[in-house]
Amino acid sequence: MVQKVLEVNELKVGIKDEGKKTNIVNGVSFDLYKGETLGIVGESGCGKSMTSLSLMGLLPPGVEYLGGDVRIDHLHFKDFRKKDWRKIRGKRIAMIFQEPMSSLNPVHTIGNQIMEMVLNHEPMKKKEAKARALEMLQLVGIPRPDQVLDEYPYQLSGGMRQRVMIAIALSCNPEILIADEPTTALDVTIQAQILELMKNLQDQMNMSIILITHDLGVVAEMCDRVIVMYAGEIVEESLVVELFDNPKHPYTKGLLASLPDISEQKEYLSSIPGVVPVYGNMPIGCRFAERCPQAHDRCKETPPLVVKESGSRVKCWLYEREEAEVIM
Amino acid sequence: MTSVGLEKAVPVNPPRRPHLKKLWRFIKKNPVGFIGLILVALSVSCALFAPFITPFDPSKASLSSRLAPPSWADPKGESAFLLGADQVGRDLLSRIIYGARISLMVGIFGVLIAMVIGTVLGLISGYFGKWLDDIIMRVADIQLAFPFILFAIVIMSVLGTGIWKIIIILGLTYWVGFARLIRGQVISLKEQEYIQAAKAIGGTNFNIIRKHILPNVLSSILVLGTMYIAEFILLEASLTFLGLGVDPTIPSWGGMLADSRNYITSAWWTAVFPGVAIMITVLGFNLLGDWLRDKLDPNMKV
Amino acid sequence: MIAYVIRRLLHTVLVVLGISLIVFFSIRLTGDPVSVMFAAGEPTKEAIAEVRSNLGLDEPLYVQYGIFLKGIFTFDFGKSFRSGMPVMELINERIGATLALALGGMAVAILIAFPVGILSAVKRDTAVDFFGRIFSLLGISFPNFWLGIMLILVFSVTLQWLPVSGFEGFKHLILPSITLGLILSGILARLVRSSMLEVMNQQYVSTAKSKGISEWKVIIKHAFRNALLPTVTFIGLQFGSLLGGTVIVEQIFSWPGVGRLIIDAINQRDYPVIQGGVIYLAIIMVLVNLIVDLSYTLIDPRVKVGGSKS
Amino acid sequence: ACSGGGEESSTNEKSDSRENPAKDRGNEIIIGVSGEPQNWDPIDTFLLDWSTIATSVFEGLVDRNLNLEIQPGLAESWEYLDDQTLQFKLRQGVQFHNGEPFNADAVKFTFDRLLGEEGQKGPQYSNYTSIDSVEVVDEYTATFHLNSPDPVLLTKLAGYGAVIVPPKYVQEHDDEFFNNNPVGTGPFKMTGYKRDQEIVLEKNPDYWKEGLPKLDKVTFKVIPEASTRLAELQTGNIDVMKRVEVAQAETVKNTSYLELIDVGTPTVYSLRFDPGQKLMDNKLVRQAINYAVDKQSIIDEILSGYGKQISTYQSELSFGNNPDLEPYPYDPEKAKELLAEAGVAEGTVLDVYIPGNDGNFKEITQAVAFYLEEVGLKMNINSVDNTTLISELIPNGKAGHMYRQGWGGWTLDFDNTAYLMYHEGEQWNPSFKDEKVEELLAAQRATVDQEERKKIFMELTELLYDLAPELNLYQAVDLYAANSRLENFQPPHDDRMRLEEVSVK
Amino acid sequence: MTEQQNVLLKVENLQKHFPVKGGIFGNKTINQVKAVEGVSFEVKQGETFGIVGESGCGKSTTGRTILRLLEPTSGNIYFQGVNIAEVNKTEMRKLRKDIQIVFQDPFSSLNPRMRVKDIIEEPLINFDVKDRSEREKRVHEIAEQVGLTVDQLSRFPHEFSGGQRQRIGLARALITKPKLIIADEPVSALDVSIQSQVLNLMKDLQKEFGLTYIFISHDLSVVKHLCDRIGVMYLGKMVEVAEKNQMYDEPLHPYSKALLSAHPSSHPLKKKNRIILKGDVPSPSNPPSGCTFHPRCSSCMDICKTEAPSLQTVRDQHDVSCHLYTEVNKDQEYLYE
Ligand SMILES: Nc1ncnc2c1ncn2[C@@H]1O[C@H](COP(=O)(O)OP(=O)(O)OP(=O)(O)O)[C@@H](O)[C@H]1O
Ligand SMILES: Nc1ncnc2c1ncn2[C@@H]1O[C@H](COP(=O)(O)OP(=O)(O)OP(=O)(O)O)[C@@H](O)[C@H]1O
Ligand SMILES: [Mg+2]
Ligand SMILES: [Mg+2]
Ligand code: NI
Repeated sequence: MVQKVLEVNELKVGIKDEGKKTNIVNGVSFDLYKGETLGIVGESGCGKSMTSLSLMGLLPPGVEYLGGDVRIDHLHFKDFRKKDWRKIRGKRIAMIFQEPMSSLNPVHTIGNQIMEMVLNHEPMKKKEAKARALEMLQLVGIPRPDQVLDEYPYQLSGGMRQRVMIAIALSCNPEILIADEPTTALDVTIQAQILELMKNLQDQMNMSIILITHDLGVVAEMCDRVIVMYAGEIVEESLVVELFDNPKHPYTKGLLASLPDISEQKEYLSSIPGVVPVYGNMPIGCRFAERCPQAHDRCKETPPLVVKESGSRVKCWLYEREEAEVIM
Repeated sequence: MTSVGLEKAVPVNPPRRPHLKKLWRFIKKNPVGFIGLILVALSVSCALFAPFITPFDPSKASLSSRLAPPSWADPKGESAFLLGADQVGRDLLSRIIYGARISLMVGIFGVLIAMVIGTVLGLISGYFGKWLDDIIMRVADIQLAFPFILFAIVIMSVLGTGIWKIIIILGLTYWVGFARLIRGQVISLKEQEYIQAAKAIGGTNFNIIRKHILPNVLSSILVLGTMYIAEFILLEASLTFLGLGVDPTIPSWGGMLADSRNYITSAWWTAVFPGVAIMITVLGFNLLGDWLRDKLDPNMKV
Repeated sequence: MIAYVIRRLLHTVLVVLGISLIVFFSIRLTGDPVSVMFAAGEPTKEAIAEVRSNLGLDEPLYVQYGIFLKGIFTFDFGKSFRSGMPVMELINERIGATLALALGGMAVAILIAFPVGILSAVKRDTAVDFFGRIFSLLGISFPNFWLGIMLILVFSVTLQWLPVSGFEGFKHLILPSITLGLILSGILARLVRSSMLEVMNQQYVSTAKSKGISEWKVIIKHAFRNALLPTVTFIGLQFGSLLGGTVIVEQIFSWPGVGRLIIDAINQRDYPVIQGGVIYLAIIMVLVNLIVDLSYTLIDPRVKVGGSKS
Repeated sequence: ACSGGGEESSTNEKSDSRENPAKDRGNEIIIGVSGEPQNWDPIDTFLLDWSTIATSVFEGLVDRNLNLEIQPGLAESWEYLDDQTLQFKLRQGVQFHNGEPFNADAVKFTFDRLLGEEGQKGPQYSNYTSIDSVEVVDEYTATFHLNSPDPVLLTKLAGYGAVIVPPKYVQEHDDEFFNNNPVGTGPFKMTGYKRDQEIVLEKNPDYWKEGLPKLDKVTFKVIPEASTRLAELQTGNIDVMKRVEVAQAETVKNTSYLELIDVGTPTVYSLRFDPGQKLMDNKLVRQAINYAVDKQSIIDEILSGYGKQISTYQSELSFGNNPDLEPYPYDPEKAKELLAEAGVAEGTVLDVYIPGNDGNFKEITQAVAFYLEEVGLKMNINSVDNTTLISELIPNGKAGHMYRQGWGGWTLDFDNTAYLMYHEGEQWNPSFKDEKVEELLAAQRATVDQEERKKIFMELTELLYDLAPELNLYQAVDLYAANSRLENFQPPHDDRMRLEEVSVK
Repeated sequence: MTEQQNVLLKVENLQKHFPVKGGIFGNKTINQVKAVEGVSFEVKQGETFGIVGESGCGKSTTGRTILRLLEPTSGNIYFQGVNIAEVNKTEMRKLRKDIQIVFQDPFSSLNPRMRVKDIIEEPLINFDVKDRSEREKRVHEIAEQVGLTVDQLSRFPHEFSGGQRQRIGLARALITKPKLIIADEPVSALDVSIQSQVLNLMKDLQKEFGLTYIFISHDLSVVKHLCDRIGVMYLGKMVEVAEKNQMYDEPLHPYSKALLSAHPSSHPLKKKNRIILKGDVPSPSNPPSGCTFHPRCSSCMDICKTEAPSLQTVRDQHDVSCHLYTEVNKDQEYLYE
């Protein structure tokens, strides 16, 4: 079996307001294997970013861990202390963010920002670090890298900045790269460049990628396995081809159907009625039930996450009977 | 940013709580704002209810009780005044209570004048830009570079003296702060799509400013206003210190403080209690302003 | 860049012209210097008229203004009615004291405000934040003369740690600087706090944290550096007006600064000194602002000359 | 000296008995003053601040001693050759600080300068216009030729403008240099001057008075704020504090190593009426106000007794003061009667203008307001910028019904005050007019016979007493505080500090 | 769509340059951002004209210039025969009744401090519908049509989701019964599940009101879904205009080809051969010489570096601006594949 590099168990993240807890990520469990690309898709606000940030201990102020545990290699994070995170950040897990425009510090040079990462984790002289930075810039295909080293982020285009972010993230050879919507802010032609680059680098470095996106097209291009999230929960997990060919959860189905297809022509797109429920006012039971065309009485109870023989999982009462094993 | 907005989409219906509990929640969440509120409320109620709560007539001078110490600190036990008496034998407590009127008046009306002038000019400058902006900003520069005290003397010799003149002086000096703040905000607001949209649906400039721009700069105007109120109260004191204050019979904190500066060692109460009154109010308004800013607009720059 | 500087200097000229007009005509509304000179003695009407004409005050206003204007461009503001000294020399004599006080006040303000502001922002909504903010506001809650006198009473008279007043050595600078600095620090700390809060929410702070570097390094190197920009603007503006004189602090501490020179001149209606002083200060203020704007380019590489972000 | 009041504080125990912090300073003293003139040229100034310091540097032909008596200065003697000719015999062997000899040429030069182009730029010139020319008779004899008889000339020659300056020095250097580096014949020479900070005087070893001065060095520190000045005194950084505020008197008295010294001054304070205003043109109203106010209480309470009642607008030090006139007694009933007689309605409002920077007077005005309220008059107090008040409001009759005016009468002769205050058309007299007063004013100027003049002044003061052109409040008492290490320090009545006799323990 | 359809809007050689000010007085234009550099196209009554292109290529500027929210630098814009570019401000204000715009960002395009009903009502006030009840009636009508309920009308924008906000924006645009709506990326900020709701709504409304749309987007699949004809913009220029299917099946311009191929596939197994373009979009203030696309173009010829091609009809209803299709090269059939 392939090596497991990350194990997330019943992760709960939320806000505490005068003792009242609101879960933003509500018991998410998944594994990540060496060398694979795991996609996480879902609508805006469903908790994708919070999930990924919680894997790095970067939750924004006010948002806290409320339960669960994370295993990275043999490190076990249970009480999520600040110090522990610092050991893995950058070295084991690296991250790139959605906004290439604002993820680089505007007042430091590109070179310094890469070197900072290197120097922090490896006992190196400044000169060596600089050489490494240059190397990284070359690796991510930045033209005239020696000049770019001394330039500031504002002097680069969005695509180039995202490459720099990738360079920073990869400069210490992390085992896991979390990419939170790395191309959403970019143009299609640039997106194509970046995705291509990430694929190539993954092959070279044999790392695992968690790719967060809301673009099913990107998932189709990039991922091996996909997790679909809805309102803070995983509703479906399966291999990518399986997901597109044979989606199981009604939400996944609706999502795929509402996508305009460049190769097909429909007069109307099918759409999922209603809106995503809000935290603090979550429906009891299945969170998708209000919008689900196949909802029935049982949906008033929280459905189990059913693991199917193909290895895929789905959280819906419709699949209860086929269950092989019920977790939870 | 999208998700944050969405979060508010459905109104949450909290179970009806008793008011006290709500208050407690507010206090726990905003201790700073609460303290500010209490302090401001204290001085505002002094100002409003002065005639009902003062133990003595604040302008009733009596040379025999000149500089009588606070009753609790009087070794002879003769003093009838809780906080002592001032240089002409008036009850300090009563004067401090009445002083709230003048100090708040200076603060509030001064700020109103500055606010109105600054807002109008700032809106014009920011919205129309070009030469209007240039002119208004140069005038602002000139105003800034012109020494405040000279300005005060000039205004006073042209208009005469009195509390309203001080208010006018403060208003005419401090409009610049409002104008600059608002100009900056308008310039960035102008780029907002809803302003473009307002144009696209045929709005006239006046309507766009009135309906779309003004309401959106209001919160920062308010915040700056509270801070200026605090500053104006202190400025009134400084003006009195420099001999440009109000009629000394009118009880104003600044005046009391400035006039008692030589008594700090011999009759400390004349200098300390008005100082405390100023501190409480100024601190109150500053805390209130701080809280308002955090509440209304976390990105506001001073 | 050069064009920008020249443009700003031209603005300065406009501002200076505006101020010259206002100063010139407005002080003439407020009383007559010769009457002031004759506050004692034998001020017969003839004597007053004589002195007026000797001082050139009986010329038509436009002629006087013309002379003044010409003076501005040759940096010759005439001679003080009171001391007979060239105005420029009077100002130059004092600019050192003024500068020392302004720098001292700024230094105190920064020393207090930066740590308090940063801590307040980092520990937002905790007790540290609460007390930090109250503390920084205390400084602006007292009139400056009151604060100054109190400081003297406590530190000089009672404790005898520091000299009372005067402009002699470093020790003399401490109390006035604290008086000024406390007042400034309140506003500055508040500004630092709010810009820190803003910056701490930026993505690049998360990026920095994701590199695994220590929290304080993130705060200082990444967050604070970016929060500096609005702070520098404020410091610049304040510095400009500090040079313009903090009359009251100067008076309390017998500090021979420009502010006192001008207020004395105002009290004496010493026209040349008022006019010259105000213009001089206006120029300094505009120049300081220009320098502040130019310094943005050092702090924030995004800023092109002209103060706008690219 | 004749102190103006000041009840001796009954207790001699001092609550603050710290050790004298200034005890080791040596044979020099430091004096804290509130201001300095910025210009040491005697003809350019009228400031008391000038005289406080420059009296030690410059000397005139005649001099006033600490008791204000006229005595020989640089002139050993003088005599009136006729009403318009005055001859001086000069002291011999006197040198200016720069070594220049003092002689009749210097006298002539001084007055030519004062009356010439240079002098006409300053305010002193107008005091001496009765001098037509100065004639050098021989090296040590100078004769003054006058245009008209001037009864107060000798007094004036003891004034600032008439101090003798060194001719060569002044001619060799430009005006600006002399402004900053004064040279005279006085007991001290100025060796250091930092504008608005400090003035250093050092002993003039060649001073003509044997054995004087006793001090080696005197430093004046400029400390405008009274609280700061007191703090400097308490901490021993200065030995003498000029202008102690009444409010501070207690603190000084309570400090073991400090002494409070009070001295009566020629300066008088009043709230002057503007008879150009309705109401104030009525003598009854003016008198009523004088009756209505309890001046003694004000002096006792607000000034802690450091002040003295006056009957007319002059001090007891002034030539022309009428000792027989009793100040208006405090009689509110009488005041009410008079007001009723004048038909003044209850609650009539009077506009009062006072300078905002005089804390004491603010309190006094409020007390006055309190007394007037008792008789049915209301006061609307306008506290304004002092300079605006004196240079704009008062001369133009825009200072309301009453305004504060303080007047020193520097010649110590009622002529100066009375002429400027009551002669029609003067700068300080916007509207007072009385035929009889004009007559008497002219008459006293026409003679140099002091007895004659005195008689005229007695008549004039009686007349003015009745006309009551002002609410006369008090003659000021100056408070000085000195470190107890000083010996022989006697504060001047007129701000002109005499330091040659001062020494330290 | 048939030939006889009336042309509703005709844009001729539209240019919009943003001056970059400089000089001593700040009034000298030292440089220009050529955001729109000679764009021409026609929009017919009732059709949906799509404009696609990368960020910064001038799509929004084109849209806003048509509404005169930005003053055009030069060129003509005929709307129903009236040249919008030349009318004065008051007339323009009236014309805005007929041309409306829907913005990309549903969050910043609604005034956060106004109630929804006031937002929707505002155009009526601007266009002098004096009667209050009349206005209210129309607000209710239009709200219903875009799928908002009456009780939602008294809420504030922040209480709505993105999709709902876009509905509010549409309602505001529609209430004056305009003929033309410029939709500037109306769905790019929305989630897919919401996006489809809005797209469907737009289609419905078009049918109901006989609307004409100019639909600006960078999402090729959305454009394909909604539009009848499509223009591809690159660096301020229209490089290709064609009927939808032609554009998607046989794009002519090398840039269009790259753009289409870069679009992510809709199925993991349908991965296609990508043309990955080199480099970034050049800056419009300093565009490359000749054909502005030449530095990134794989079929770049010598002429492309010096001479700018013009938009020419090379096929029925298919215009392209590329030297590959000028006379010289026209016979090279292979280009058409
Ligand atoms: N700092 C915060 N404090 C409180 N709640 C937050 C905070 N940041 C995000 N949330 C809430 O957490 C929920 C999940 O947010 P998250 O950013 O993980 O969504 P997402 O799936 O990444 O969405 P998107 O596609 O828009 O990035 C949202 O409902 C959001 O309102
Ligand atoms: N007000 C303006 N001042 C100066 N330049 C501008 C202005 N507005 C737009 N530009 C520039 O004009 C060019 C075209 O901008 P435009 O907004 O039209 O692009 P777009 O195609 O709509 O891009 P996007 O897809 O990002 O919305 C850009 O380079 C932009 O920087
Ligand atoms: Mg996210
Ligand atoms: Mg756009
Ligand atoms: Ni005596």
